[in-house]
Amino acid sequence: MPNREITYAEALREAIREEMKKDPKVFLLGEDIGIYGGSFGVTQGLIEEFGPERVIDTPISEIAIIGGATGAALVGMRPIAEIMFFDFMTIGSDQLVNQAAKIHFMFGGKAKVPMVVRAPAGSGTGAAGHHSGSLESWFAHVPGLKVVAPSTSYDAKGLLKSAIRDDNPVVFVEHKLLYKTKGQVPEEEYYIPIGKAEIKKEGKDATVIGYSIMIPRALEASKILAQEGIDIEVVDIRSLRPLDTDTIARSVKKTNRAMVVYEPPRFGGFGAEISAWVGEELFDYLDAPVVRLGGEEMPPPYNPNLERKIVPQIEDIVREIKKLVG
Amino acid sequence: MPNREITYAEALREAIREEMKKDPKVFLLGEDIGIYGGSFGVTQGLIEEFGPERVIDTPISEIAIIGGATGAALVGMRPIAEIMFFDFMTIGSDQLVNQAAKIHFMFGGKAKVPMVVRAPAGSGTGAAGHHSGSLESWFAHVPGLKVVAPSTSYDAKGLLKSAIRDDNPVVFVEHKLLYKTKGQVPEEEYYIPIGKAEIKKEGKDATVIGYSIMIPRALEASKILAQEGIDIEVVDIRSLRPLDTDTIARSVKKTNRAMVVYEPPRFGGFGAEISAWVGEELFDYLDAPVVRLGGEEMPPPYNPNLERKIVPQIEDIVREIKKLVG
Amino acid sequence: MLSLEDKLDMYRKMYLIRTFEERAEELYMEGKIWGTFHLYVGEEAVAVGACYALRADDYITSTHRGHGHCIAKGADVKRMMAELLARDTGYCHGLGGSMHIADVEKGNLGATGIVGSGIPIATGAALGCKLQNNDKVVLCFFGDGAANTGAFHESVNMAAIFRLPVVFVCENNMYAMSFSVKKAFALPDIAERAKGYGIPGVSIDGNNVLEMYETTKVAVERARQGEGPTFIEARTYRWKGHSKSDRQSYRTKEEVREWMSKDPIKFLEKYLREEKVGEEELENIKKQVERDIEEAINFALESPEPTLEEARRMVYA
Amino acid sequence: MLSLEDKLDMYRKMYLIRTFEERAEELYMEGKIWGTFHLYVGEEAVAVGACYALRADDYITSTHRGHGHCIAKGADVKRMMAELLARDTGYCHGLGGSMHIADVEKGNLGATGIVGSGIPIATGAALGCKLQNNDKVVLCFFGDGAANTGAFHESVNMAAIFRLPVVFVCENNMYAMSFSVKKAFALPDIAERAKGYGIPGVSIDGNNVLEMYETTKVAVERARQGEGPTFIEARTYRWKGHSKSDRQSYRTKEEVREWMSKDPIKFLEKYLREEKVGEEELENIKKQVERDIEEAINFALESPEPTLEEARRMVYA
Ligand SMILES: Cc1ncc(C[n+]2csc(CCOP(=O)(O)OP(=O)(O)O)c2C)c(N)n1
Ligand SMILES: Cc1ncc(C[n+]2csc(CCOP(=O)(O)OP(=O)(O)O)c2C)c(N)n1
Ligand SMILES: [Mg+2]
Ligand SMILES: [Mg+2]
Repeated sequence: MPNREITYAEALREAIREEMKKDPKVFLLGEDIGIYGGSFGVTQGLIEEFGPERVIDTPISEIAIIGGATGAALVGMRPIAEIMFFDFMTIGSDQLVNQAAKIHFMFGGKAKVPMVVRAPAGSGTGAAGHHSGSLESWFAHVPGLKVVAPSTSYDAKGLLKSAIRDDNPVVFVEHKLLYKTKGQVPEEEYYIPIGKAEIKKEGKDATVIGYSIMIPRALEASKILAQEGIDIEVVDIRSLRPLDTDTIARSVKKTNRAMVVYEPPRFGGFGAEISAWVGEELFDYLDAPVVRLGGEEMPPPYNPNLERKIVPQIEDIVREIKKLVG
Repeated sequence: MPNREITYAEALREAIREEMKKDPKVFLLGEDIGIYGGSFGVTQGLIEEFGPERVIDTPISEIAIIGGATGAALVGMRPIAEIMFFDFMTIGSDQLVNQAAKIHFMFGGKAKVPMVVRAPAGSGTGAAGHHSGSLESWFAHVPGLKVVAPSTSYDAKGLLKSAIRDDNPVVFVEHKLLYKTKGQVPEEEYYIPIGKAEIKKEGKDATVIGYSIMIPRALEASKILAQEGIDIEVVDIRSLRPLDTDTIARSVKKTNRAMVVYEPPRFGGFGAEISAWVGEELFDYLDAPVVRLGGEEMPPPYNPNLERKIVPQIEDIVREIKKLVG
Repeated sequence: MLSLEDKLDMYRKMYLIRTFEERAEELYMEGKIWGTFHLYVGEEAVAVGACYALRADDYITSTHRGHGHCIAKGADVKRMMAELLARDTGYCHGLGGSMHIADVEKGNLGATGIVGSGIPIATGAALGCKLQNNDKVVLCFFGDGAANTGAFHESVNMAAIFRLPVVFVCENNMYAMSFSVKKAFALPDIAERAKGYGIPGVSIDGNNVLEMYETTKVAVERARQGEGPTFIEARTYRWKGHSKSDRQSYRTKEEVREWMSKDPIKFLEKYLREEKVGEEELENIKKQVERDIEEAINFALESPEPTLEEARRMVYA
Repeated sequence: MLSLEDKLDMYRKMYLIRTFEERAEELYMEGKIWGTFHLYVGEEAVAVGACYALRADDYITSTHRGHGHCIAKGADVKRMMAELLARDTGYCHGLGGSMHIADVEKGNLGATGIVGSGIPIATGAALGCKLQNNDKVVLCFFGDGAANTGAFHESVNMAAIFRLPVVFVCENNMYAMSFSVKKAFALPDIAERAKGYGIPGVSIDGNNVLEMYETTKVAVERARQGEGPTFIEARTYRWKGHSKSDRQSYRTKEEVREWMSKDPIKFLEKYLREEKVGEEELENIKKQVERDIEEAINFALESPEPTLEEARRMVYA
């Protein structure tokens, strides 16, 4: 099979297209996903291929998009809703958290809600405080939801296909800066199970645990660190809920040092859960306290220098790892 | 001064009344807060005292309640919004998180948003999955917000008065099961600063860190444990954001053992932040891993036995402390 | 056209709702039911008339005040009562309680405790039906209070522009808790709202089960033909307090009494008598209903409670 | 009544908005402006006409497409340009950027990147004014797309029932990104929406600055008298792409050209010529505007950037 490199956005599109072809119950709804192709181009060409019945442009109505997906799922469809920016998830969060997530439980298992809510998260595009957020920790805290945040084209495709097939509501966190990154994706079909972490790089001196955009940054950092003789292991959790603690445990038991890295404000972010878990469950294996590297405690600023500074960058990972290992 | 015992609900009402008398800019808005007196009676009598201009009954419009409070605050008022159940905060969360919390920052400090959003949280009343939630971890993760969750009448009054006076949006988390609990509250006026924890009971064998309803439970547990010769210290953080890590550090440095206890689902809850912080910053002082006791990973069930079982109770604290200390 | 049998069945259903609730209230007073619930007493004609216009395979969405919708759509009162008593045999295995009963097999997509939140779900279900080309209609119940939520607005507009097979039934019982519709709307009729979405809107007597049926029938057929949603305002009244903890200081006893004189069950009873239905037949219906409810209570009381293990299995599908 | 001076000032403001944006677009192309922004070109008459109906101490709320509102309410283009260039001297110290400019001193309560989210804030501000008994009015700008958000619905209803001093100006520029109003509404005029709230609604030519002014004036006075909100639909057109990354495949070149022939600036120019304003006077105004914008650009380019320490201090008041 020849190696094939496609972008993260293309990988997502392929996942959607494959599942739509396979299952007529799968359809898309969201703002400007039709002829416009989605704010980040993920759905480009799909309305031409599948028609406006299955690629549904909606008004600016996030409540009705998420609630509508929930209702459609309840009667047997498999909707994929696109929320244009993760920040707007707040608007539909009642439907997601109080309805989609709870229906299976509260109805005593009599109904299920197979749906995916995709949303571009994160800063780095100069879009300022209303278009740069990453509230994955909110949804990772909600029983009934699954939360996924892939870092590569390969994972994006395989996880999105699994999310579409999942019988539960899945929040699919895409990072804007990843859309144009390329990665190898085979021609043949594959699925990646939700809830499985992956070691993106093996190493022995310390474990860096993260997800989404922080993985390529950690991998870049690992190259710089390697030049200084520091060999880090990079664990890409990929799924936030359920979290693959087995893989985390295996890695930390080997390296005995852990760093957790994530983009949103450090305080109360999802990295706190990982750090807490490692500290609680792997206490005896730790040679040093867990290091938590998160975003600064402020909304994403517009100014590009500041925007960059408040989020962990390669150099921050390098610096903190040196402290941790040194 | 004679000792005076009043309920948590009465303490809140006193705080509101005192601040309304003092400052004509303070007003209330929310559903059924007027003649109905609020779903839990907190605002009873206030419409009679201050009139419908300052105690404003609204339609069922959580977006407009929180957004309206934000707008009123922007032009110089000091609104106190009541959201009838914490679960409904999701509906107005965009206004709270993207507007109220960010305005001061995004407008470069040119505007401020002094407002309080009060909401009854927590389970224990048989109200099932839509009326028993506690999403304080969501808001504690948001720079620009402050989050407070008092456990006694005294704290409720003093903190609410400070919240009303604060120039930032404050989320005020009230626990339904606390409303009828009584506590000493002096006649004379006082304020409790936001961001200060309090040691509710001194002890030497382990530190229990918590807030809201978990504090009375921890105190009850401490009595049972005392009979077995275990002497725990109970730290009531009172404010989640900003978090008083100094007080936590002082206590854990003394006891060398820590347990964090909270009601919402354990995974990704606010307790993760506390546990992570203790594990990271007090690593060398810990004789054992931090224990985290949180709710089960499910929506609050209607059945009363299950409802009770999924949330940390006195006996759970006792059991886990014995393990931690033993 | 409704036959006399149909009308007798309507009568039975309305009486079943009333009896279910009156007995549930007693059980609550006896401390056998936990939490809170919202009684539909006085509003029975809305649910029964509207659901009568549906096919068995059509859907409804319900509200926190949902017992009536549930029974009208054909639910088994045994399993409803078991749910109120938090038993494993209840519709939700005792996990949902009064505010969350769903009966998906009978097409009831569930009650909800979040006011207004069923409206997007009904709209989405209608979208699902349209995509499946299955000829089904969704009937969405919600209150006057719910009509002021953002969820209402986004959904009704979406349903209108996509011409979805959904009928919006606004149960205007004059109050949202203590908040009177006179204060909540700057409009005489909530049905005026329909104009803002370009869909038909009608305001009718929700205590007249026959009018309720006829109006809904037209809307349902319109929806089934692909002509899109209709907004029906059904004017009725909640006899009891909002929930189990309501001092009702926001309304007068006279107002309540006046509306109680417009009892929808009495109205139908009168009509049936005029149609020459005998006293005995009505009595028999009532007795049977009362027996059914007692049976339901016994069933519930004898049922086991759900276990924590079971609850854990319910979180994910 | 507007004097000729007023009309010349309107002309200046409209041209100032246009020039500001055209130069900003160039700076963006040159890579000097970061992120994205939303151009108001073609819609200038709406902001200028509406704001002209306000007192200096009245308030507005703005949108993601906010440059026009900002300038019309009297902002300093130097500080606006500095904000677009992410400088410390900008209105938001470079922390907000184009989508978040607020000019609280001049009564602009700010732009927002979340569509519809300014509407509750305007409503709340109007409530604040009412409680302060200060005679001020809030003018709330939002797009056709925003009219389909839940935030719109809850706010307009609340403003209506409380008779708040707020004027809702819906800038119907025919699209919300790629979504045409023809698809987004099952209504001919968005102003029909007003009926659902029991408030007056009018649909007017938003490219006619004088009509814009007159209509808003009536609504503002109504609001000031305590008679409550008005809904104004201003029909206009966005000449440019939605934001800086729009291929515009959802509309035809002909449609754009047709609307460009209804240029609101040309319209006012023609009117002024008919009022015997000389070519030279118009030219002078334009030249001065162009000089002002160049000055603003230089000011911005020479300004320092904000520091992280400063940003940290901005999180809490
Ligand atoms: C979003 C939301 N806000 C507030 C409440 C609290 N609440 C429960 S029922 C109710 C009144 C509902 O009024 P209406 O929609 O007219 O229905 P009714 O109770 O009159 O049948 C309120 C305010 C809620 N459950 N959900
Ligand atoms: C809540 C929300 N949903 C989606 C978006 C993405 N978005 C930005 S502007 C826009 C279109 C807005 O349309 P309209 O209100 O008509 O204003 P216009 O851009 O035409 O001036 C959309 C969908 C957003 N910013 N906020
Ligand atoms: Mg009602
Ligand atoms: Mg528009």
